[in-house]
Amino acid sequence: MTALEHATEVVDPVPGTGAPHLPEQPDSGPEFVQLLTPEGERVEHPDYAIDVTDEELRSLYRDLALVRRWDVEATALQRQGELGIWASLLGQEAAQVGAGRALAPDDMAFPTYREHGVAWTRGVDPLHVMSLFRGNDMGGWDPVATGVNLYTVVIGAQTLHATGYAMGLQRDGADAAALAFLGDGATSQGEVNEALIWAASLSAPVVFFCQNNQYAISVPIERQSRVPLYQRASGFGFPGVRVDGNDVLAVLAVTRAALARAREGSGPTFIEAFTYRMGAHTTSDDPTRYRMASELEEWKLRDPIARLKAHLARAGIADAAFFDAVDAEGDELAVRIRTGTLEMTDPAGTEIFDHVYAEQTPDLERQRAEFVAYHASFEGEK
Amino acid sequence: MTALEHATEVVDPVPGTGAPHLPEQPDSGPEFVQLLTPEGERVEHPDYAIDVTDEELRSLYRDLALVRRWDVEATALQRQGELGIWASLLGQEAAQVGAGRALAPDDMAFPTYREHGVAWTRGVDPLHVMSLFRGNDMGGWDPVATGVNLYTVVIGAQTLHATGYAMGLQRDGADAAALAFLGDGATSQGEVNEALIWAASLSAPVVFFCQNNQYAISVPIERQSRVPLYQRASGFGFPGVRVDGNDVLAVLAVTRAALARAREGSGPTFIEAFTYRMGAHTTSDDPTRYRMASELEEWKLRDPIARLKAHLARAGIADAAFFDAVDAEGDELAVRIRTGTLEMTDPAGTEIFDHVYAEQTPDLERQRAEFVAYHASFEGEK
Amino acid sequence: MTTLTLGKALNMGLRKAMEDDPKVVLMGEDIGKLGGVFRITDGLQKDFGEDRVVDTPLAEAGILGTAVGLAMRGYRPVCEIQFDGFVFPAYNQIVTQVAKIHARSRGRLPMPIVIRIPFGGGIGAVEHHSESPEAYFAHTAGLKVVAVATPADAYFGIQQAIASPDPIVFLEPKRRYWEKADVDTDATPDPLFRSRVLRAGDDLTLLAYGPMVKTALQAATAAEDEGRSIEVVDLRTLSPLDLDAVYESVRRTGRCVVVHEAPTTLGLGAEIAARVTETCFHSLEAPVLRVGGYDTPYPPSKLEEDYLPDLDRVLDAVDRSMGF
Amino acid sequence: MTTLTLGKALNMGLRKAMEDDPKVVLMGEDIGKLGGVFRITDGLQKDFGEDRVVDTPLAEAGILGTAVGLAMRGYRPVCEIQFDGFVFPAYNQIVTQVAKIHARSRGRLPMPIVIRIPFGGGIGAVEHHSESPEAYFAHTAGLKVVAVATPADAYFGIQQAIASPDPIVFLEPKRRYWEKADVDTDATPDPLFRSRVLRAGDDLTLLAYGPMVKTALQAATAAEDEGRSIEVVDLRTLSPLDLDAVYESVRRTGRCVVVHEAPTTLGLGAEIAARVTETCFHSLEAPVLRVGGYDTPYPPSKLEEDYLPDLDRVLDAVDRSMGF
Ligand SMILES: Cc1ncc(C[n+]2csc(CCOP(=O)(O)OP(=O)(O)O)c2C)c(N)n1
Ligand SMILES: Cc1ncc(C[n+]2csc(CCOP(=O)(O)OP(=O)(O)O)c2C)c(N)n1
Ligand SMILES: [Mg+2]
Ligand SMILES: [Mg+2]
Repeated sequence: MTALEHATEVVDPVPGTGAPHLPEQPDSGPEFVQLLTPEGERVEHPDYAIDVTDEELRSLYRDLALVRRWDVEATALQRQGELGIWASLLGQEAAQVGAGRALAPDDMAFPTYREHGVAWTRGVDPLHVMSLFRGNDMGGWDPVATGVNLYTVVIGAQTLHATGYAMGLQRDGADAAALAFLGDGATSQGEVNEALIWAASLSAPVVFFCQNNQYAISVPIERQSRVPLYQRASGFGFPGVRVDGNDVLAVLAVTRAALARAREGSGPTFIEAFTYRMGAHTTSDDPTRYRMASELEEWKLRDPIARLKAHLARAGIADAAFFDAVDAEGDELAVRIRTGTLEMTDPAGTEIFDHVYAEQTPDLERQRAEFVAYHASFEGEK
Repeated sequence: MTALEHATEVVDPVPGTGAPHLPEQPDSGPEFVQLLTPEGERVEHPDYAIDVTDEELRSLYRDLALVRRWDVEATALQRQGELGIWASLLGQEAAQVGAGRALAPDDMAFPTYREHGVAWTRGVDPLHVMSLFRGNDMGGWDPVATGVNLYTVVIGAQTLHATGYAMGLQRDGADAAALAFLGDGATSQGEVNEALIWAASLSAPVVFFCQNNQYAISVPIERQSRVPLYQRASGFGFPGVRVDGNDVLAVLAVTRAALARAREGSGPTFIEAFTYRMGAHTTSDDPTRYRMASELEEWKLRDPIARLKAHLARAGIADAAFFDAVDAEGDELAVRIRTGTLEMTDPAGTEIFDHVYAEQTPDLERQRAEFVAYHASFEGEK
Repeated sequence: MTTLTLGKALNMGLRKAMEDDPKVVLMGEDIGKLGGVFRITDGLQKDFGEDRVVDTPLAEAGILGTAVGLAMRGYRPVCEIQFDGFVFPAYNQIVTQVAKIHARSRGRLPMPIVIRIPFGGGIGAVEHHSESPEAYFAHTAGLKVVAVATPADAYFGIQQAIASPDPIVFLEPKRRYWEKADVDTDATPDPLFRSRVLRAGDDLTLLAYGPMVKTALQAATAAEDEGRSIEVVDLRTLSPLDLDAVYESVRRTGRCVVVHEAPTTLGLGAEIAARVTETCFHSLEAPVLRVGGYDTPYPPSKLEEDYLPDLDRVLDAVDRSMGF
Repeated sequence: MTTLTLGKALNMGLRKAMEDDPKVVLMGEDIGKLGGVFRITDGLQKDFGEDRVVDTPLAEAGILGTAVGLAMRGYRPVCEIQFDGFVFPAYNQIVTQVAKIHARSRGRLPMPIVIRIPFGGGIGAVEHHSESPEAYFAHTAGLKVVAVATPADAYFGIQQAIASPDPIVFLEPKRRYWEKADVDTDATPDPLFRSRVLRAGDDLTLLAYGPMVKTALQAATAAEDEGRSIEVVDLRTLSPLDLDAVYESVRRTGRCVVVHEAPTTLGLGAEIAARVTETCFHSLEAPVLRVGGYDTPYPPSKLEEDYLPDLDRVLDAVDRSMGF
């Protein structure tokens, strides 16, 4: 037997069989970090301890519940024609809130287009996210002030930005790190792999946070990788870890440790948050075409919010009044989001020209002037 | 201690220290496949046995010696202004001949710009390689007839071609595999990593043969990877193996096994052939700017040809008459290459237009006609 | 004669091409079970299997790079790029490999690869989903570039492109996917690399392609009300350009306007203006005018109506041309 | 006043920029100990350290993508692409990110990134080492594109580009790296985004940039012998174009020829022809003519003399223009 026969164990060794997609669902073992079971029971992990106060636990619950409420409202607004599209985070609240809450003030997050939960934990105004999906702008928040980069739609491109930002932190001697978000599908992009290579080569203080939500639109994870994604990292020379992405405590603990490691100068970490996209890819998508309803049902049993709620209730950390208050706050938030969205004024046409360059060009100045004159020529007609 | 602290051991943990480059030089252990020591002694490897006849051994020696002679002649021709540039294979003969000789007739090789040794083993006429470096064409051989794709200069691009070709073999039910060559520097290209991903995902019959010659022009391997390159593969879900690239027997054995595995339908393998670029990157390069002479001296002790010669002589497989005959054959080859190169006729100007498309366009037909008419207008003047 | 949407016509054309030639392989993201985000490949994986309709990993360079290898092995890959703005990760493979391998190999390695790209704006989408990258490809020697505007051209054009021995960037006007027209699937189609006069006229020659063809026709109709007779040409092929009919037309009309969504600077209009001027210099009564997108990134969707050439902007250019 | 080669002028300009602003970081393949394959960064890593002159992994997307992150952090990355033909792996980052982030962030994230590209042919190299990709960038809104032709412009231009708040593709005519001229390093340079009349003339306006400027000047001298007075303009900035002086010139001469190495179709000449014709329509006595590379891949080096515009082809175009 040659060394080549010691092939790594793969998820689905038969290519192209078209077998029904059954994401493997690890729920224990040291390779899978979990601190809160789907039933809401606290468990320990040999490598990850976490000290959280009751106050913190309630506040984590509040974040999870509010971002879900936001998501529901946004989906409704899209259905009513008030948004062009919406990318739902349903099911991924724990991964996003856990990762977002792990960030220190000086850290910088580099989201994809789905990290509303991260944006929320950093204080980004939800309306600044809504304006993007409404088509008013490409994200209304200030990336520098909030520590959240604007959403990046081209899959994976932001992982290199995060790595370069981390190189900047390094040069500044800053006690901070960059947190790059990416999806399971994104791991197949060349640029993402280059980001891993650069981060390793330059020992950059960046953490790659991959939400493996099992799908890239319709394509199941098995098409991107036959082995668990977190294993990718070791071949590049840095640690990878798989965490229960529906367990906000585990995500918080693992991400905190990785960010601390990065800030200390020990280089990058790759985190695979094992989770599930409970909704459609976006409001334009129809998941019934490519996945079975039963799969969703199974994952509902692992709901990230239900499990924290069960824990809080069972451990007496929160009572019905608390949950009612959070619900009420959610409804207020929803109203604010709805009203704010409906009240948004459309951008001025001249916006097209005004931010292309820091130093405006004569060409664009002329095109802008022509645009203004052209539109003025219709004024009388209205 | 968290799991993150179990970081993989890295080659050079201190970034940017600018320490003198000392490539690590493994020469034993199960992670490094070697069948012939630098001193020319046959050793066994637990996973790789090889049965070679004396005849085969002599013929391997002949290949090594002849490609080196070719390389010397080409370098000289470049110095004399007869080639635009030459990319020397000096020091990498065993890696290339070993890999090339492992190929079965129906297999297809996808070289970079340096695999003259592979081309040689497949019967490509050296003059068809010389014409490229002379600037007559972009490779004069027939890739289909020889089973050697044309050289690809854009780093790494050919690894995807090889993977796609392997997908074709799969669809054809062919008992064949693709062999993709790449350098250590190339492993940093996104496209190369995509090739690994595709090969794994589609279980394509392709073998990636990486000649780690320690440098990408001036940049040492540590900049590309902090961990041995062969380890990259396992994170993608298939085996990686490191072989002594200066040991033609080990390279032959490992590549044969990997190709057999691919043909059997067991998917890709990544081979790291640990070797050294004993010459300059190309004739345009000046390695004294970035590496120490002592390094080269050390590697000379591992010379791929000397070790096989020592083995053949010591084991009585070849005598002085044999070595003299090979030398003489080399000199004849050199004469043929020199004469053939000098006798090449320059390509006709209309070649610019004639192969852009399979179906010529009216635009180019017109440009071609204008070109011909324009040049005809000077005829009288000469 | 069947009534088909442009999207359905493409779907049927792809099916026909796959039936006709077992070497045709479709590759792309989400083109299998989902049938593509625009459903252009709907049902094809079910009927032709996963080896011929490949849901690829999420990597566009990978799609084009493996297509090169498949082509070397005798296959005819048809690659779907999900949206115009996502073709750029594949740009290196397209420009340095797909476009060059025929020349590099002096014809020994044909590259019959079709790159399908839904292009253009007007669908209310987010960034990168509404772009018009055709000039990047038309400037690249070794590629051919076509843009279809009607269901019939879609149905036949995709088959002709697949049958062609050269690499073709096949541009589909995504906002017209749902528009219907009669298609005679038994007709003999026009050649792929030929422009087509859609409407005769004497006062001005109006050129468009892809999504702007409909706009150009509407403009011609509107201009008729003002007593102006506009000749409308659907360019159809962007590389090579087929301008003989255009030259003939401009020699009669003396005026020419080109419309496209892509940014005006170095858009197709620039090349056409240069060629028409060079060829018809003495016939021109006005410079060739261009109506294109502004030289800015494609704006957020609330601004796309302001950005995109429309009926009024075309008519405005017609007025300006007539005013010379 | 010092005599400098163009390459040395760039080296000195880079050094000056690094001294003036500690945020300037050079990134690229082999730019450290080796000083770059053309030695443009020679000695800089030794003097400024590995944090400011970064020998990167071999990955162009990585170079540009991390440059974006560094720029977000307040740095001014200067990225060297080793040869023109190797910019394409970075194309996605350049076109979808570098060019768009200022607009995406409505000005909150400036991208002061310089992309240095040695471009053009004539050096007897193998495939991908002699290309002229400028039109791809000039068609991309959000980028600025300049091409230098002389040691003085190289010395000042690289500093001006680095100081600019916008992303700039900085094209260096590689075959002129070894050509010398006097440079007054204390002079006040012309603005970066301005074309320059190099030679006055009355009969025809000849435009060039980068490596073709020298050829254009030689053509003007040769034409003088035949009694023709040619005005030569070095465009210097390809995006934005600065054509006011050109319009003024063409209004006088009535004739215009544009020269570049890039394939003619959709090369810069197309845009310039369209604009000049639109702006100077009534002054033109001949169509704007273009002398460019053929619409083919750059050929093997034995054929590059046939491929590249040279003195004779420029004079031929001058003759044709005068013949109208
Ligand atoms: C380069 C590129 N190609 C294609 C797309 C279209 N696209 C948008 S989301 C998506 C799937 C992404 O999957 P994944 O990375 O798993 O993230 P998820 O959407 O599941 O969060 C695709 C293909 C894109 N945005 N960018
Ligand atoms: C995409 C691309 N970028 C840059 C180059 C320029 N270049 C040619 S060879 C080389 C180094 C390659 O190193 P490696 O992969 O280790 O192969 P080796 O030359 O050592 O055999 C570089 C940077 C190129 N050919 N292609
Ligand atoms: Mg996903
Ligand atoms: Mg190397």
